[in-house]
Amino acid sequence: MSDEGLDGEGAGRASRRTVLAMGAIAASTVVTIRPAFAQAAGSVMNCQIPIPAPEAGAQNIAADGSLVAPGTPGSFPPAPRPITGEEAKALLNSGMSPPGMDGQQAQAYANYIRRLQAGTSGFTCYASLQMPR
Amino acid sequence: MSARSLVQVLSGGVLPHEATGWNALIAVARAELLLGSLAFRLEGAAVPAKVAAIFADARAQADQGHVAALWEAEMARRALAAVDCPVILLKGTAYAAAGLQAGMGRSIGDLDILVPRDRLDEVEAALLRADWEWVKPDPYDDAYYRRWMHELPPLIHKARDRMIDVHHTILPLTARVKPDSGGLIADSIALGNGLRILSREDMIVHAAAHLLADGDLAGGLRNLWDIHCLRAEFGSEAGSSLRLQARADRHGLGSQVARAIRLSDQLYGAGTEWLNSADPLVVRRLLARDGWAREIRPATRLGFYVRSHWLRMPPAMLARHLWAKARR
Amino acid sequence: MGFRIGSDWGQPIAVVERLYAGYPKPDDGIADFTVRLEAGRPWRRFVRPSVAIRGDFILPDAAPVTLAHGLLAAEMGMNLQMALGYRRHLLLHAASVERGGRAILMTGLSGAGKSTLAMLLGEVGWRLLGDEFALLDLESGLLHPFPRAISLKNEAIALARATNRLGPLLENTPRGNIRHLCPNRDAVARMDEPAKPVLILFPRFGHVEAVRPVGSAEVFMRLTQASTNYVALGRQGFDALTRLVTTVSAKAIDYANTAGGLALVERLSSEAQ
Amino acid sequence: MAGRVYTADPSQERTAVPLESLVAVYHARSGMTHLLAPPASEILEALGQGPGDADAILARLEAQYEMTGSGFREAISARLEELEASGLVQAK
Repeated sequence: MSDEGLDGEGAGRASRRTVLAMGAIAASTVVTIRPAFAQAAGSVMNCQIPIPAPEAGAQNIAADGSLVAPGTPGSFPPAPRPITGEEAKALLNSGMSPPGMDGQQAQAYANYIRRLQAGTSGFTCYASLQMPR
Repeated sequence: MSARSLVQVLSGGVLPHEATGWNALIAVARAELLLGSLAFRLEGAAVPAKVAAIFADARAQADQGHVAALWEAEMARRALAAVDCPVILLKGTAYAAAGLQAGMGRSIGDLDILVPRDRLDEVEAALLRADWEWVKPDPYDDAYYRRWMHELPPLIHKARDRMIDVHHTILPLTARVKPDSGGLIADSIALGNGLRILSREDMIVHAAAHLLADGDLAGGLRNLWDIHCLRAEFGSEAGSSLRLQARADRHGLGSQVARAIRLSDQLYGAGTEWLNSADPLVVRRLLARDGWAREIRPATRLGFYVRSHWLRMPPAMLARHLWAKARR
Repeated sequence: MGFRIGSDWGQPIAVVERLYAGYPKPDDGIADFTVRLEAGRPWRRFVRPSVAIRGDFILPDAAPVTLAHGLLAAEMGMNLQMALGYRRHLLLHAASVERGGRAILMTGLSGAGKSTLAMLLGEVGWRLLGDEFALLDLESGLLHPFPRAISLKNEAIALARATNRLGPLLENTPRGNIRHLCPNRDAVARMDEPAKPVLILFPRFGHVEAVRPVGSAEVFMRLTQASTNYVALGRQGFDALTRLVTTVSAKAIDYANTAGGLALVERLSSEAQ
Repeated sequence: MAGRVYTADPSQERTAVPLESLVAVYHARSGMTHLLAPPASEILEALGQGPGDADAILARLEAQYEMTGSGFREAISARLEELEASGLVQAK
C-alpha cells in the first residue's frame, strides 16, 4: 500500500525513465495536516478576544502589540471590552477599527491579536479567523 | 449527587436503570475526564445501545489520544537523544507507554517528563532547537517558574501544538517536603524504547503528591482512579504496601500517600478504611458535581483553592503570589 | 444523535421546543451531548441577562449571548458539542442536499452562500441533509443526514418562503439578523436515510459566474481544514477522506445571484457521475 | 565527507494515497497525515532500501529517475530535514 502512488516504482526500470525535478532548496515539500477544530468551532460560535488576556495582568499595549507597563509612552490602555471575532476579522483584514476605538489604538490591538499564542485567552478565537475555506 | 454515581459505577456498582441516570453519568464522566476509563471499565457490559455507541466512540478516542501522546514522547526522545540523560515519562503518558490498567481509556493532555536537575539547561536548549517554544513570555511567570517551581515554564511544539512540562522533581521547590529526586531517577525503569518510567512505588507516590500537595483537587476523581488502578495492579505483590509506605516516607510524603490510599479505597475500593477527620471534606469536594456536571458548592471549592496554595509555598510567598495574581 | 439542553431560563427551551416540534423524540432518552445555558454570573440571570454557553465541551473564548437570542445560544451550544466532541463520523463543516440517492456537498467560508443554496434547494425537490455539518460514514462513505434548523442571515431571510417553519427573528446578533428555518417534513421524516456523495462544491456568492475544477489534493487539504475531527479519527478519517476525494469530483463555483447559483448546481449535478 | 545517516519507519507504518502530483501519507505511529510533494515522497521511498545519507539517497534516486535541476545533494539534505521534522524519518 505504501508503495503506491510513487510514480518511480517499476517505471524506473522501463526504457523511458521518469523525470524527477529536485526543486529549490527552500521550497517546502512536507505539509502536515493540523487539527482544525478551532477554525470550525469558531465558525459555529461567536467568540471574543480580551485585550490583553486577563492572565497577563494590568498592562498596556504598545504600538507593535507587545505588552508594556502602564504609563509607557506611546502605549494604549487595555481595550474597554473584549473585541468580538467579527470585529477582529474586519480589523485584521481591512483595518476597520471596532466601534469606539481610534485608529492607532485599534492598530496596536490588531498587532496584539497577531501575536497571540496558543494557551492565551483569545487564541482559539484568533485561530478561528485565520483559515480561509 | 451524580459524581457519586460515577464513582460507584467505576468501582463495579450497579448501572443506571433509566435515561436520566445514564445522561448524568456520561456528563459527569466527561467533565471529570473519565469517560474513556468508564468506557473501558464497562466494555462488554449490558448497557443500552446508545450508551454502547457513546462508549465505543470514547474508547476509539482514547486509543487515538494514546497514539498522539506516545508519539509526542517519541519526538521528545529524538530531540533529547543528543543530551544523553535519563528521560522519565510521568502520569498518563507513562501509564500508556507501560501498558498499565491506569492508562486504559485515560485522556492524556500535556507530555510530562522528569529529567535530572543538573541537565535542565541542556534539555531546554535541545527542545528549543527541535521547534518547541515558550508558551508565554511573561516575565513574572518565567521568574516565578524558574525560581520556585518543579518544572520549566511550559513549552509548546510549533508544528504539533502540544505542550511539554519538563520536571526535575515532583513537587515545587517551595513546598516544605523535599522529595528525593535523585532516588526517583536512580530507581526508574527503562522501557526499552529509550524512555523510562518511575518505579511502581514512586509512580503511586507521584500521583498522590500531585493530588494532595500540588493542586486544588480539580480532576481529583481521575487522579484517585489512577491511584486505585496502580495499586490494584501492583498490590498483589507481597509486602508492596509496606514498601510503598517506606518509599513515601523517604520522599517526605508519607501522610499524603496514606491519605490518597484512604481516599481511593473510600471512593473506588472496599471503602472500609477509617477516615481521618479532614477526609470527609475532601470527599465532599471531590464529588461536587450534579447530574448536569455543574460544579456545586462554590464555597467549598474556594476554601480548597486557598488551601492548596498554602501547601504549595511558605505563607510569605503565598501573599506575594496572590497579590501578583490579583493584579491580573 | 441527541442533545440534552439545560438552561437557567425557560425562554430558550420554549423556543427550541417550538422550532423542533415536528422532530421525533429520542427513543431511549439518552443524549449524546449535554448543553447548558447558564448565567455567567449569578446576577446575570436577572440583570441584562446574558447566556454563557456551556456543556460537555466548551470553547474558552466563546462570547456570551443576550437572552433575547436564547435560540441562537442553544443552536451554538449544540453545534459546539458536535464540533468539539463528535467522533462517530467524519464531521465536515458543510451543507449537503440529496435527490434520487445522489448527494451534493457544499463547503466554503461562512458567507459564501452554502446555507442559502442548501435552503433553496431543500424547497425545490432536493432533500436537505444538513446546513451546518455533513457526517461522512467512515465505512460506507455515505453521508448521514443531520437536518437541524438552517440559520439564515440578513438578506437570505427574505428568501425563505415557508414562513410557518421559521423561528423568531433575532435582530442585531454579532452576525447580523438571524432567523432559523426548520427543514421540511421530508427532510425530517427521512433523517435516518443516508445518501451517496457524487459532487463536492465550493460555492462563492457575488461573483461573475465561473466554474473551476478542483484537484483531489486541494479538495483533500480544504476538507481536512473544514473538519473538526479529521485528525482525531486517525486512520479511519484518512481512509474515508482519501476515498471521498479520489472518487467524487469537485468544482469551485462562483455565482452572481441565487437563481444563477441554483441553475448552476442543477447543471453540475446532472453532469456528475 | 559522510553526511547524517537517516532511517525511515518500516513501510507498513505508512499508507500512501496519490492525489495528483502529491502523495497523502498516513503515518500510523504518529496518527498524523502529511502531504508530500516531489521529491520528498521519492526520498522517503528511496530510504525503504535501508538507512542512508544524502549521497546514498542521491545515488538511489539517480539509478531510478531522470533528475532535473541543480544542487541535488543540498536539495536532498533540505528534504531530509523536513522529513525528519515531520517524524517520518529519523537521523541515526
